[in-house]
Amino acid sequence: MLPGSLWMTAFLIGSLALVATLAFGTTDPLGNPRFGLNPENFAALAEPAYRAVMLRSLGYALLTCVICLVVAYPVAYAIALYGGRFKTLLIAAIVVPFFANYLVRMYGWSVVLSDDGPLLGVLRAIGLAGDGTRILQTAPGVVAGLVYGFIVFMIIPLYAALERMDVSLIEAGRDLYGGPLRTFFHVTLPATRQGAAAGCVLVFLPAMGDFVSAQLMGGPDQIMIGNLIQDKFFQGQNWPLGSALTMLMMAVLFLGMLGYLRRTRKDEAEAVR
Amino acid sequence: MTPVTTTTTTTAAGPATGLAPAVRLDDVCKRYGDSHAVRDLSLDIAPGEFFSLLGPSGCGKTTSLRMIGGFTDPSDGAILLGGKDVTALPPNKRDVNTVFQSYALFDHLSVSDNVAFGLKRRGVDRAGIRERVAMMLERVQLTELADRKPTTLSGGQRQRVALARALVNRPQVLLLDEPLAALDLKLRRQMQVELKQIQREIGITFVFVTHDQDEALTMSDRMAVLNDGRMQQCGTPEDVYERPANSFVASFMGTSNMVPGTYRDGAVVMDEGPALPVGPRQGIAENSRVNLAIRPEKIWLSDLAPGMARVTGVVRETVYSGPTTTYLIELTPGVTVSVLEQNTDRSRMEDRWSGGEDVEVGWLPEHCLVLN
Amino acid sequence: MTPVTTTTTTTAAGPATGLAPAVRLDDVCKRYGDSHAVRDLSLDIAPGEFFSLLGPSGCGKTTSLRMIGGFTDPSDGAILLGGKDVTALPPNKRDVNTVFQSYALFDHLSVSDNVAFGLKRRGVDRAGIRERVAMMLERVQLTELADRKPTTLSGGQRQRVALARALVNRPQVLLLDEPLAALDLKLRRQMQVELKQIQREIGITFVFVTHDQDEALTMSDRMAVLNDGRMQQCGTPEDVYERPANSFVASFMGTSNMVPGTYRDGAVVMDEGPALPVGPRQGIAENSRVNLAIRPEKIWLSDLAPGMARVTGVVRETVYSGPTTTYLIELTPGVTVSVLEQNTDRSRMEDRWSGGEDVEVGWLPEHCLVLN
Amino acid sequence: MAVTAAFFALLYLPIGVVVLFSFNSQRSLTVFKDFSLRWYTAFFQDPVLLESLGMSLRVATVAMAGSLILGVTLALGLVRCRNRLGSLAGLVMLVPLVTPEIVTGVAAMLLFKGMQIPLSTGTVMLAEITFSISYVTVILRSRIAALNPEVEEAAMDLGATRWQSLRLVTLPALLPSILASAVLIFALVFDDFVLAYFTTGVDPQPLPVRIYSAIRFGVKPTINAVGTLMLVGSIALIALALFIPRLFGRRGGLDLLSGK
Amino acid sequence: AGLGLGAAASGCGFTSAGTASQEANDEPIEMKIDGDLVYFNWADFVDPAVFKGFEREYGVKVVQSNFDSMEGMAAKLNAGNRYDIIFPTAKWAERLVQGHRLRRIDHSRLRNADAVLSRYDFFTDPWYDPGSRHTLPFTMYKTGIGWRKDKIGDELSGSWDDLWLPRAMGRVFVLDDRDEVLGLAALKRGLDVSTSDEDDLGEITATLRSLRPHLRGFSSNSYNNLLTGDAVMTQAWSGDMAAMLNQAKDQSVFGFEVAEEGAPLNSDCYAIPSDAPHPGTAMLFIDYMLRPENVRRNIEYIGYPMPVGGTEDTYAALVEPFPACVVFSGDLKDDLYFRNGDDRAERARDTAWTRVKAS
Ligand SMILES: Nc1ncnc2c1ncn2[C@@H]1O[C@H](COP(=O)(O)OP(=O)(O)OP(=O)(O)O)[C@@H](O)[C@H]1O
Ligand SMILES: Nc1ncnc2c1ncn2[C@@H]1O[C@H](COP(=O)(O)OP(=O)(O)OP(=O)(O)O)[C@@H](O)[C@H]1O
Ligand SMILES: [Mg+2]
Ligand SMILES: [Mg+2]
Repeated sequence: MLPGSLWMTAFLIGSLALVATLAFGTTDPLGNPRFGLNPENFAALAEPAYRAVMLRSLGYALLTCVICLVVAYPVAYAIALYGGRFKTLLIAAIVVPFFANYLVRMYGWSVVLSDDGPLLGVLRAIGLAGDGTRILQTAPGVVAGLVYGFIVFMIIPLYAALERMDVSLIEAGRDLYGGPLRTFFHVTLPATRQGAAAGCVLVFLPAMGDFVSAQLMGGPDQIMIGNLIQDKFFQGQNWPLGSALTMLMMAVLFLGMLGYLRRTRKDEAEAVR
Repeated sequence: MTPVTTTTTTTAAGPATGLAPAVRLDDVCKRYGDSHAVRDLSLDIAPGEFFSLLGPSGCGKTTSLRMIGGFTDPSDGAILLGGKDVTALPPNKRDVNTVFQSYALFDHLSVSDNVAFGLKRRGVDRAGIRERVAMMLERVQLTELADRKPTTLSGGQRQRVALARALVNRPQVLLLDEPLAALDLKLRRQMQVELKQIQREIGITFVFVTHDQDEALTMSDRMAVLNDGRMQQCGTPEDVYERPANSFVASFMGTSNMVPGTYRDGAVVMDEGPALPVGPRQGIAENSRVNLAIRPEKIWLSDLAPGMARVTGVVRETVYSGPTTTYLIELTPGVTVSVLEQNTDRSRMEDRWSGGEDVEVGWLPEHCLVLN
Repeated sequence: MTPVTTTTTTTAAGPATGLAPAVRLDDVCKRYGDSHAVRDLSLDIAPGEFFSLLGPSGCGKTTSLRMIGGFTDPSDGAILLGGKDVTALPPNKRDVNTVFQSYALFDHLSVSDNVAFGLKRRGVDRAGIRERVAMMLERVQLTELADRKPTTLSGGQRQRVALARALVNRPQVLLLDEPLAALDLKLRRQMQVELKQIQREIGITFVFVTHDQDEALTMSDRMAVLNDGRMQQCGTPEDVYERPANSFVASFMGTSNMVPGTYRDGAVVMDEGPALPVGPRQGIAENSRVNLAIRPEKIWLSDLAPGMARVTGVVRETVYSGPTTTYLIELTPGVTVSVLEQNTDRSRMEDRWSGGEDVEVGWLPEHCLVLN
Repeated sequence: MAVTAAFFALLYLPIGVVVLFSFNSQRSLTVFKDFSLRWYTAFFQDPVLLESLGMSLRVATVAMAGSLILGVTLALGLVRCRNRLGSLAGLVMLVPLVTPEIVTGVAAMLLFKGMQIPLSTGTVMLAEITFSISYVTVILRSRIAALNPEVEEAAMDLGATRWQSLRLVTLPALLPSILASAVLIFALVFDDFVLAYFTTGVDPQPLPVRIYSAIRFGVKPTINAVGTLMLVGSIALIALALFIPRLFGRRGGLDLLSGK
Repeated sequence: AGLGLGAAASGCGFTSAGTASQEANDEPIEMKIDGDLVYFNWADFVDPAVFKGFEREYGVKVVQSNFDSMEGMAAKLNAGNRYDIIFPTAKWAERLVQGHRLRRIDHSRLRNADAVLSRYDFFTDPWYDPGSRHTLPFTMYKTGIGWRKDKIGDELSGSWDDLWLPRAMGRVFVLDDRDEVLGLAALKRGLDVSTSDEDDLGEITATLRSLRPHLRGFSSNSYNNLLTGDAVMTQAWSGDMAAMLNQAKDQSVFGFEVAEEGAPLNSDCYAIPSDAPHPGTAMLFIDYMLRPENVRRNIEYIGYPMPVGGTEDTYAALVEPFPACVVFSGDLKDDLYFRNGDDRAERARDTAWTRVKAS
């Protein structure tokens, strides 16, 4: 236990501390970081462009969460309640592709979404899309990419929650004069809210930091915070500013996480009281 | 097991009242694929009755209850509630409520919101809801806990919430699927008393599923014993325990001693022992092989009365268990009966046998059952 | 509850034998922080005894057992096995084995490998292992299942594996921590019989933990009742049930009716009722407030004998439960006793009371307990 | 139901596209001409890609072994050590799971430089091990917590020493989870590019890093072939991970993936 | 603790790795095999056959790594990775030269250096490497506009204004590259391509903002976008356009022009880091790469012209449909190169780029 945890702690804390320190530094022309106490990078974050991108990323990540929830719920529900003995197989079928190389998957998805890709082809054929319609390099394209990238993180916790849920809860809802829809909204959904919350966190975090989706499927108006961070590290050699951006993003994520932890703590505390 | 004997009334009619039965099952069947979960079940349950469905695991108790509640559609037959055919209605349209085995409480709602759930769905106004919920919580002694979440309650409290949630809707019939199965013995006894008391006070018909014979015997007004999807017997606890319709019911309802022998001249002749008078029995052929069944508490060990069947045996084992002592007595080699004796009088008990003594046992002929 | 009364032998000596006791606890204490799990426990368990530790949840049963097994170190006192002080030895050096409540089977090993585990650790040669495992499996009727994995077994079978795994090592003492708690009632009864039978055949000392009074009464040679870390009483089942040392034991061991009154002149005078003769009692002050405790099965409803204490009461409720019927009888307003009567004789029973009748009840003075 | 069907269709479509075009006889990525193995041949004749493949396999193997050893001991320690330090360590464990990859990559590189460790295959392995430990630990912790502590006591009761009971009872009981997480780690590390990108030295680069460089500047069909091969490999491995617990007669390897 | 650790790290580890004294860098490199070649370049930028030939001829292995940006390359060098041969752009070559990070390359020792220097005298004393002491040019290229003739017509006006063409609206890509994008606006407005003047940058940003509605994206994968039809017009490097030709089903639908206001110019260089483990092999490799037959092969493979006398016809033939791709020696002018600025200048340009890209 000891060597493992010492190494982990040193490595993680050390490396994150380095990022934090670097955010106050500068670089030499060759990109070597110079440490210092230089608030300039954080001052630079005041640039309205960053706020716009940060807000956009938040928006995309939230939208991704919502879409994932709306799509994943029926899928998880169908599998958990009607999957019978194929349950495990079906869930495995969902999970397995997500362990294929992320880049290859996203690249394949971008081909599917491309102007003369199969998806638009089908949509045009059934008249849902006109000739000029396109998905790539639009906001829906980026969100579609994020959804494709991370939906599995929504399905698994939802499935687990639905699977664990006592089916007689639904029956109790019906028994107490609820129609099918009311029972869903008043009983099933609240009973699985923890799964949904866990799923949202698991989707939100990586979606917020992602840069591949915006790179492959976004246009000029779809730049996300991840792309800017990547730019700072890969172009213009501005690691300190990149670090500062990273700190900003982590602060935003951390606030979100804190809220989530609070909630689950509270739920747990209630459960044991 | 053997099918229903002819002595049982197939449509088990409730006590003769002028009212329509609260629940009537009319030749109800439920098939799953090739197998029958419930076959030709007909049953009348009178308003205000505490009616139990009893039987071993898989005999179709839950299925029957679910058909009454509307969660499972019968393959055949009709279900009437208060004289009205409800066979085709969904659960939310039936005037019955269910207490589920798992309680199925809504963990995201407080106790009072759980109880209010059904009233809200039926559009009762807010003041009405508040009042009825408060009254109900009072009755089940949960007023203190009204704002707690169900996850923070004990098993007994959870059960009371489930009960309140169902009863507050004042259904015609309350269905209970083994509501006590999850509780430990002590709590269970306590809950049995409470449940019975509430039923008596409120006067609603209870249909109660259990696989515990003691529970069914102590709580029910009437009960039906099921096996393998078929009704075996329906009647009061005494009917069922003292006059079982067939050997399945006899052995399912508590311990029975079985003494093999040959039926001859109004007596069962043991293979290597005496003839035990049982009186004339209908439906038993002369000279046929039979089992004489007799309950351990019906065998006497002392003060034998005249007219009793008597046999001598050897005391093989004595098991003291506080209020009672059980003796294992070997009548002939291989035929052992257990005899239950209440420890009424310690002075008598103390000089009882510890094993090996000869003893004379006896019973009244009317207490024994002759089974093919 | 009240502490140990002076009438109890504090070092509960086993039956007088020349041998060293199989287990001796010498003033053993276990503290967790400020709280005591076990206090000053002294106990001798004779070789070959079936000894039970009984008590409510949290009274320190498991802790005591774990100290004997070596899984928990006592804070104070000494533990001797077969006369040898083992207080400081780890579990693997003690000649005792444990059957855990969860069975704690090794799921990745087959049944026979589970059973062989202890022998392998002790370096028994392969042939010896094979033979002893086979014999043991034979004894617990698991030979057929030798190659199965424990996960595929039923609860009863798993329990037998756990038993075999411990017994094959021929320990001096076998410790069992509520081995039956997880089973349902029916299986539990069956397992009780099997367990007792195996113990009798093998002759190993069993130390058996349970919180079920019936179980302890029917199975034990001797038993100790614990409460709140202290021993309350130690003796045979009859000692403990019929002559409880204090009111805790009296109420913990089954139902007791408590009749409040004043002790005067060798009788308990009920507040608004007659004086109930109980004979002279040591340690009870004249004119003190007492409870008269009497077991439901010790109260007679008919054929009252001379010398009995007699009271009249009103039958308030009759609960039929097959072998027995319980009557609730109100003696004076607010004082109700329950009376258990074996349903020996149906003809008598049928014309018994259904409620409201006056009735005379009686009991032998020596059956009642006077408790402060 | 319709949603589920559509979901599965869309889930597999992109993967299907990659696989399909890997068999295209033409260079085109939009028009499928004829079936051909030309890009596979090209891959197997490209020493650079093959070297990268070898490198990836080596890194994944070592990272798997290393993170297993450390992760298992860590998980055992964490479950048993219930004090404040333990819960702190448990929290640290979650950091890599919630930090954007690009940050961990940069941070790792900076750290190596700060410690004056030259980047090499070794540093890739070290970094991958560090970040994989979290997965192993998170997966195993819940398993260990679910293990009945009485089982280890039973082993000691039957004469096993502490170490023997760990070796003979606890580890075998964890074996399915250990194997499953091993496979999982292998697949994750094998597919990782961000961390690897930042920490590789002058040795041949791991395959995903090469794929990334290629995708940024336009995809050559060879990459489709490589992608297909990696896909098949990963899927086989993950399927194995999911079904390993089954081999041991236990349900649900799936909760492995959710880490719960 | 974190801060302390960071500071400690800066104390020990972050001094530039591989800095060597000027004298050490000036020491002549003996051209001989001193180990396998550790090669670091853009992915797929040398014909594999050429590598094979080198390995066969000299009996060494080529250990390949790739970068996907100059910053990535620098990061690896800074991290202490030791390569024998790297290929920086002009701007980065200057930084490396000024940081004393490159070994001196003695042209007299290279048999084939003459073909470069005698024909392209720009490279005898380029701005980024006075006296060409540390580098030799590898490729050169211009930035122009590629378009689809079948979608928006055969002829364009030959100005950066073409990007604003209404008929291409919404289907235009520009490179995902700070200098190139700022540069095109600067050229359009007649400003210095490397300007960091606040007013200039303000003007540039405004210009580019007006372009944004026309854009479909920033992408360095420009020729692919043209191929797939996602783009009808794109800012593109000449070499990429040339490389596209052999992937096109119908070459005639593509066009490439360089703007009359001026086209940014760039070149990649051969360079040997000062901490190269096998500089001798690297010298041999440069010399081998400069052999005309290898140059021709590489030209055909990657589509970029190389400043080696005698190979011009090969390139001209290759880019016959895109004559604008050809870089003549007369095209090589200092002011068309992106130049390094000081720290403040770089930051100003960076901010401008962020505004353009992210607004
Ligand atoms: N959905 C179903 N599909 C197939 N068979 C079923 C289904 N539900 C119940 N059965 C079968 O019907 C029979 C009766 O089941 P039921 O649940 O009513 O038994 P039960 O008496 O409630 O038993 P228990 O005491 O175990 O709850 C069983 O054999 C069961 O296997
Ligand atoms: N590890 C421990 N740390 C602190 N307190 C403990 C610990 N183990 C037991 N206790 C306390 O010691 C007391 C006795 O516990 P023990 O487990 O022996 O009870 P028990 O009689 O076995 O109860 P049960 O019937 O519930 O198993 C309890 O109050 C318990 O809370
Ligand atoms: Mg049931
Ligand atoms: Mg215990």
